[in-house]
This record gives sequence, structure tokens and C-alpha cells, in this order.
Amino acid sequence: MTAFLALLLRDMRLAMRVGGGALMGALFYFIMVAMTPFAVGPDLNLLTRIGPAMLWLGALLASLLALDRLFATDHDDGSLDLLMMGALPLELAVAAKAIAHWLTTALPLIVITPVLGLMLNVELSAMGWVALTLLAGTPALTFIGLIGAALAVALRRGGLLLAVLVLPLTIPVLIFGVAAANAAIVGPAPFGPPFTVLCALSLASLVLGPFAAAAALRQGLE
Amino acid sequence: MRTDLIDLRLAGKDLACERGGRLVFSGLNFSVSGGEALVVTGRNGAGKSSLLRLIAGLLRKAGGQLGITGGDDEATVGEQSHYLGHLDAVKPSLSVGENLQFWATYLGAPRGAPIGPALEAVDLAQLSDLPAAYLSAGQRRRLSIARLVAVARPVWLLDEPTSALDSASQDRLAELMRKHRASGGMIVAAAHGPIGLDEPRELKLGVMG
Amino acid sequence: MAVIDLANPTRFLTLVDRVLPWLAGATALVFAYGLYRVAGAPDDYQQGATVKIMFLHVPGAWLGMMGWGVMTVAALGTLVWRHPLADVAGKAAAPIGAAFTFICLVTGSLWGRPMWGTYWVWDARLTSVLVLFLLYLGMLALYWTAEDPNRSSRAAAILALVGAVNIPIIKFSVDWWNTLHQPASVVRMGGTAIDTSILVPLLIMALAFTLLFFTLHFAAMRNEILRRRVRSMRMMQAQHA
Amino acid sequence: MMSLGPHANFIIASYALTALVVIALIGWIVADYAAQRRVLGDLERRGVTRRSQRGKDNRALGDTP
Repeated sequence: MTAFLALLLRDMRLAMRVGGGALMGALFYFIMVAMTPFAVGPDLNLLTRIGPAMLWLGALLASLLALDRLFATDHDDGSLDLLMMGALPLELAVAAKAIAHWLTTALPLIVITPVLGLMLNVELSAMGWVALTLLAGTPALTFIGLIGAALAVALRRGGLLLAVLVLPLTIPVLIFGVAAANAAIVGPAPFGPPFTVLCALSLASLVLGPFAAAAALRQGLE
Repeated sequence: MRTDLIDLRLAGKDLACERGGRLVFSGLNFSVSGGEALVVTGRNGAGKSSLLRLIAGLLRKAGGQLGITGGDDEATVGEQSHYLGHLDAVKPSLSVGENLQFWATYLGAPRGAPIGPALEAVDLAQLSDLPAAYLSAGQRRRLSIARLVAVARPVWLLDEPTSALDSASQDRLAELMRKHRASGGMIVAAAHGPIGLDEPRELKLGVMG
Repeated sequence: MAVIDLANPTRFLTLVDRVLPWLAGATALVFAYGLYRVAGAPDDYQQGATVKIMFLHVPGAWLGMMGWGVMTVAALGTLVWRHPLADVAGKAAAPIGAAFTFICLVTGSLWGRPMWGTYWVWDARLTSVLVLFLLYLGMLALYWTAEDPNRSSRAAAILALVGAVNIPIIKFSVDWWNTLHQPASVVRMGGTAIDTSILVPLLIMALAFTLLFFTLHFAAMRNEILRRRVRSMRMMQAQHA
Repeated sequence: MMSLGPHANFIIASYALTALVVIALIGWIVADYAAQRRVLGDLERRGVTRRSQRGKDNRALGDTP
């Protein structure tokens, strides 16, 4: 457990130091959402209607694109080799890295969501609900993206490959995330069922993601 | 002195290694006992690095058996080994001390054990607070070696350990290796020239094929 | 002579140490007087008392733009004259300019709520300021990504110049985009001619903001010079260990 | 006391938030200054010098044979 915590804290520290990727995801998210009105026009009613969808799409892309280098940096400087030689099972090591990534990338993104909601003319109280759906859904995105990040390292390719591999897998999260957010804001469907499914998806990927990612990393051994 | 480690034996039997569809070596036998050192030699591409990575568990073997007897039966060979490869696994934005502390904790140093002596052993103690980004290649290498001192593991797998080291640091490394063997540890090193080991056994790769 | 003196970071540091207290004092005085005049300013016949927000919003916008102007000049200094202090000036200006732009956005949003009934309207002026803010965030991200000033300085200078060239284009595009979707007429920001009873306090506040900008900028430049000194000392430390 | 009309909250919030941003900025700059000074002092106490100082010292030595 000390090894797990040490890795978690190291990754968070790395993300927050100069050159780290913390806040970069939130920044991307902010810019991405702020660009929406330029494409669809500044009609506030329209923005209210598509607001939750835009926020979810932005969060989806931000959390996946930021995952690109999750294992690549450790692979390039030899750290990944040593991470595999610890007594900590690789599955747990991978999970520690994912949790650190979620805390430094996804959490800031959720924190600024209410501000972005104002710009998309979504009521402040409703924004709380959207942030809640993101809080419940982004772990699923991170842990599914984890698999893509591991595959990308195993294949020695980065960049868009990750998104291409993983985006289709995140469709259920997107469906239930936006459904829950919309239910909270405009109704009339109840908020509970889609939100429960969203939580279930997160929990399932919390378990599945580390195993698949560790398997991918082991396959890529060379 | 960890005399209990003297009974250790690391052995490979009929090992084969394949990389990218090419057979690097096959039918390889070796064994090292506590206190011994094995130097792996051979031309470029003979599979020296591959053998070390294979022992470390970082490369899947294409055949044969590999095992360590007399040690911790629960742990794999990799978990009882230190691997010093071409890459230093040093994060530039962390300080020298933070880098070592992380690997010491992660690789299983006893809780609360100070890293000072290990930094002292590679002569980096006064740079402990310096971000590792400022280190030269040789200093990074030394920081990497400090890991072997900070966490006690019976097997040291060293891939060209003297590269980037000046002669003073090479001497220091030789001293560390001597101590490690004296306390019952084993060393498997890949090298082109002498790296300061006393009476090493030699394993020559690339002659049987 | 004076210019050559300033080129030396050590001389610049002594200058900052000497000037900073005076600058800070002047800033405080002008702010106090400005706020006094703001308190005495009459309400706008259309906006009512909310016009008081303009005394923050408008200087914020000006200083936000001026911040990028400082960065542009610094960028030229870096690329053309290779002045040692130019990159320091540019780097120090980025977070300050971003903060003033942020003030402009926040106060604009708080002004919009009573005027437009919502915190945010994609009004042409406000949107342009938002884009400027996004550019600032990009600049901060650039400085955040590369610690080595040798590597980041030219990249930042190029980004600053590209931004400076682009800002008018962005402004034009946003205006055009906005007229395309012109919503029902509402109170436009700062649209009406300004009466002197409002203009004078506004100018005083603008002066106060400008003084604040330069006070902070000088202090931040001093920090940056010290940071680089630490960097070179650490390099020496590693070399002679 | 001047009257701020029906939207006093927004006006006060504007001034408060602006003050907050400015104070945060000042706080950051002051803290950064203290931190750099501390590290510099620490390095100087360890006898580390900068290249320019070293150059000056050498020159001084050279000038006075």
C-alpha cells in the first residue's frame, strides 16, 4: 500500500510541477466549450438546450487527449521497467497512475464546469447537477482511456491513435452522462436511472480498466 | 552481513529469446550463486541486454526455465532484482532526493529508512534538494545507482553500468559491487570491457549460433 | 547611458528596489482618489448605479489589451534586439495581463446580470475579451510547459507576435459573427456617449489600474530575474558538485 | 452613504471580486519574491556562485597581480 500511495503522490507531484499536465485538460475543456457558440451562434435558448451535451463532449475529449502521455513518459525514461519490477501488482500500479491523473486532470475540469455553464446559459443550480454527472462519469472516461494509453505505449504510437481506439468505447458513458444531465436540467425524464447506470459504468471500468491496461503493457514487453 | 543470502542461486536453463520475430539466442544455460558475479559479453546484437531484461522479467522468454532458489519463494525473479538499464528513470522536475525516495519506497525499502546513506554512497548528498533536471548524464547515472543501495535486493542486473561515469565514480561503483557481493548478493552485468569486478565469471553470447 | 544600464539585470534590480515603493505608494494614492471620485459619480440614466461597475470593467479591458501590447514589444525585443530583459518583461506581463482580462470578464458578467438578465451574453465586446483571455491562457500554458527560459523565450515571443497580429482579425471576425446573429436590441456595453461626470473618474481609475499594472510588472520582473539567477546558480552547483 | 440602487449586490460583488483578484496577484508576487530570496540565500550560504560573479572575481584577481 505504501508503494501504491508513493506512486499516486509522485504522479500528482509531477503533474503539478513545471512541465506537468495538470490544468491542461481543464484549459482545453474551457477553450473547447467557449468555441461552441462561434459554431452554433450565440442564441441563448439554443445554447441552453445543447449546453450539457457540449460540456460532456468537451470533458470527454479533454480527459482522453490528456491521457496520451500517461505511460509514454514513464516508458521513455525507463521508469516503466522499474514500475514492473516492484512488489506492487502492475494492475494496482496502473490504477494508482490513473487515479492521480483523474485527480489532477478531471477534477479541475469539473470545478470549472459551473463557470462554463454560465456561458452556455445553463442555470447555476442546474450546473451543480451537470457537475455531479461529470463527477460520476469522468472516472469511467479515465479508466477506459487508460486502456488506450497502455495500448498506445505497447504499439509505440501516440497522439490520435489513443482517441481512435478509445472514443467508441466511451459512447455508453456519453449517452448516460448527457441523459442524466439533461434530465436534471430540462426533464421530464427522471434523473435517477441514467445516473445510476453512469455510476455503474464508472465502477465497472474502475475494475476492468487496470486489468486490461496491465495486460496491454505486459503484451508490449520488449 | 546477510550471510543467509549465500545459499541463493539464480539459474537459467535452455533459455531462448525472441525479439521482433528474430531468435536472439537459444539453449542458453547459466547459473550464479550468492557472492558471485557473471559478466555477459558478446558482439553487438548478441543479446546481452535482452538476457538482462529477460531475467528482470521485462522480456518474455521464448523458452526454457529461469528461477531463483533460496530466496523469497513468494517473489518473482524480477521482484528480487535491481535492473540498471540504459535509461535512468529519473524525473527532471523532481529533486534528487524526491527521485530516490520514490524508488526506494516503491521498490520496497523498509518504512522510514533514510535515503541519505544511499545518496552519500554515490556522492550526491549535497545535491539532494536540486531538481534532477540540472544533473549531468553521469550524475543521473549515479542517482540511478543510488537506488541499488537504498533498497536491498539480492540480484543486481547491470547493463553497461560504467557508461557516462568518470573514473572516480567507476571506482565508487566497483566498491559498491564488492560490498554487495561480500554480503551475499549476485551481479549479472553486460559489458564490453572491464567494469571493476573482482574475478567475474564470463558468459560469452553469440558463439554457439 | 541609461538604456545600457538597464540592460544589465543587476542594475535593473537596484532600480526596481528603489522605484517600487514609490510606484506602490502612487498606485495606492491614485486608487484612493479614484474610488472617492467613483463614489461621487452620478448614476447613468439608463444603467442606474450599475454604471459603477464600468469603472472596473473598462480599465480592466484596457489593461488586458495593454498587457498583450507589453508582451508584443517584449517579443520584438527578444527576437530583434535580443535584449536580455525583454523575455523577462514578456513573461512577467503574461499572468498580470491575464488577471486584468479576467477582472474585465467577471465584472462584465456581473454587470450583465441586471442589464441583460443573464450572467453571460455573447456580446461582441465581451466575446473579444474572452478570446483575449484564452490567448493569455495559452501563453501561460506555454511558459508552464517549458521551464528552461532559453527554450521558452523565443517560442513565447513568436506566440505573442502571432497573437498581436491575430487580435484585430479575431476582433473583426467576432464583430461580424455577432452582427450575423444580432439579438433584440439590449443595452450595449459602453455604447452611449459618456458624460464628463463619468469620464473623469473613469480616466482616474484607468490611471490607477495602469500604475497597478506597472507596479506588479516590475515586481514580477524582479522575481523572474531572481528565478533565473537561482537557475544559473543551481547549474553551477550541479557542475561543481 | 451613496445609494447603489436595486443592483447593489452586483456592484459590491464586482468590487469585491476585483479586490480579490488584485490581492491574490499581489500575494502571489510577494510570496514568489520571498521564495526566490530564500532559495538564493540558501544557495549562497552553501558557497554557490554564479558564472558572472566567478568571472568578475577572476578578472579582479587578474587585474591585481
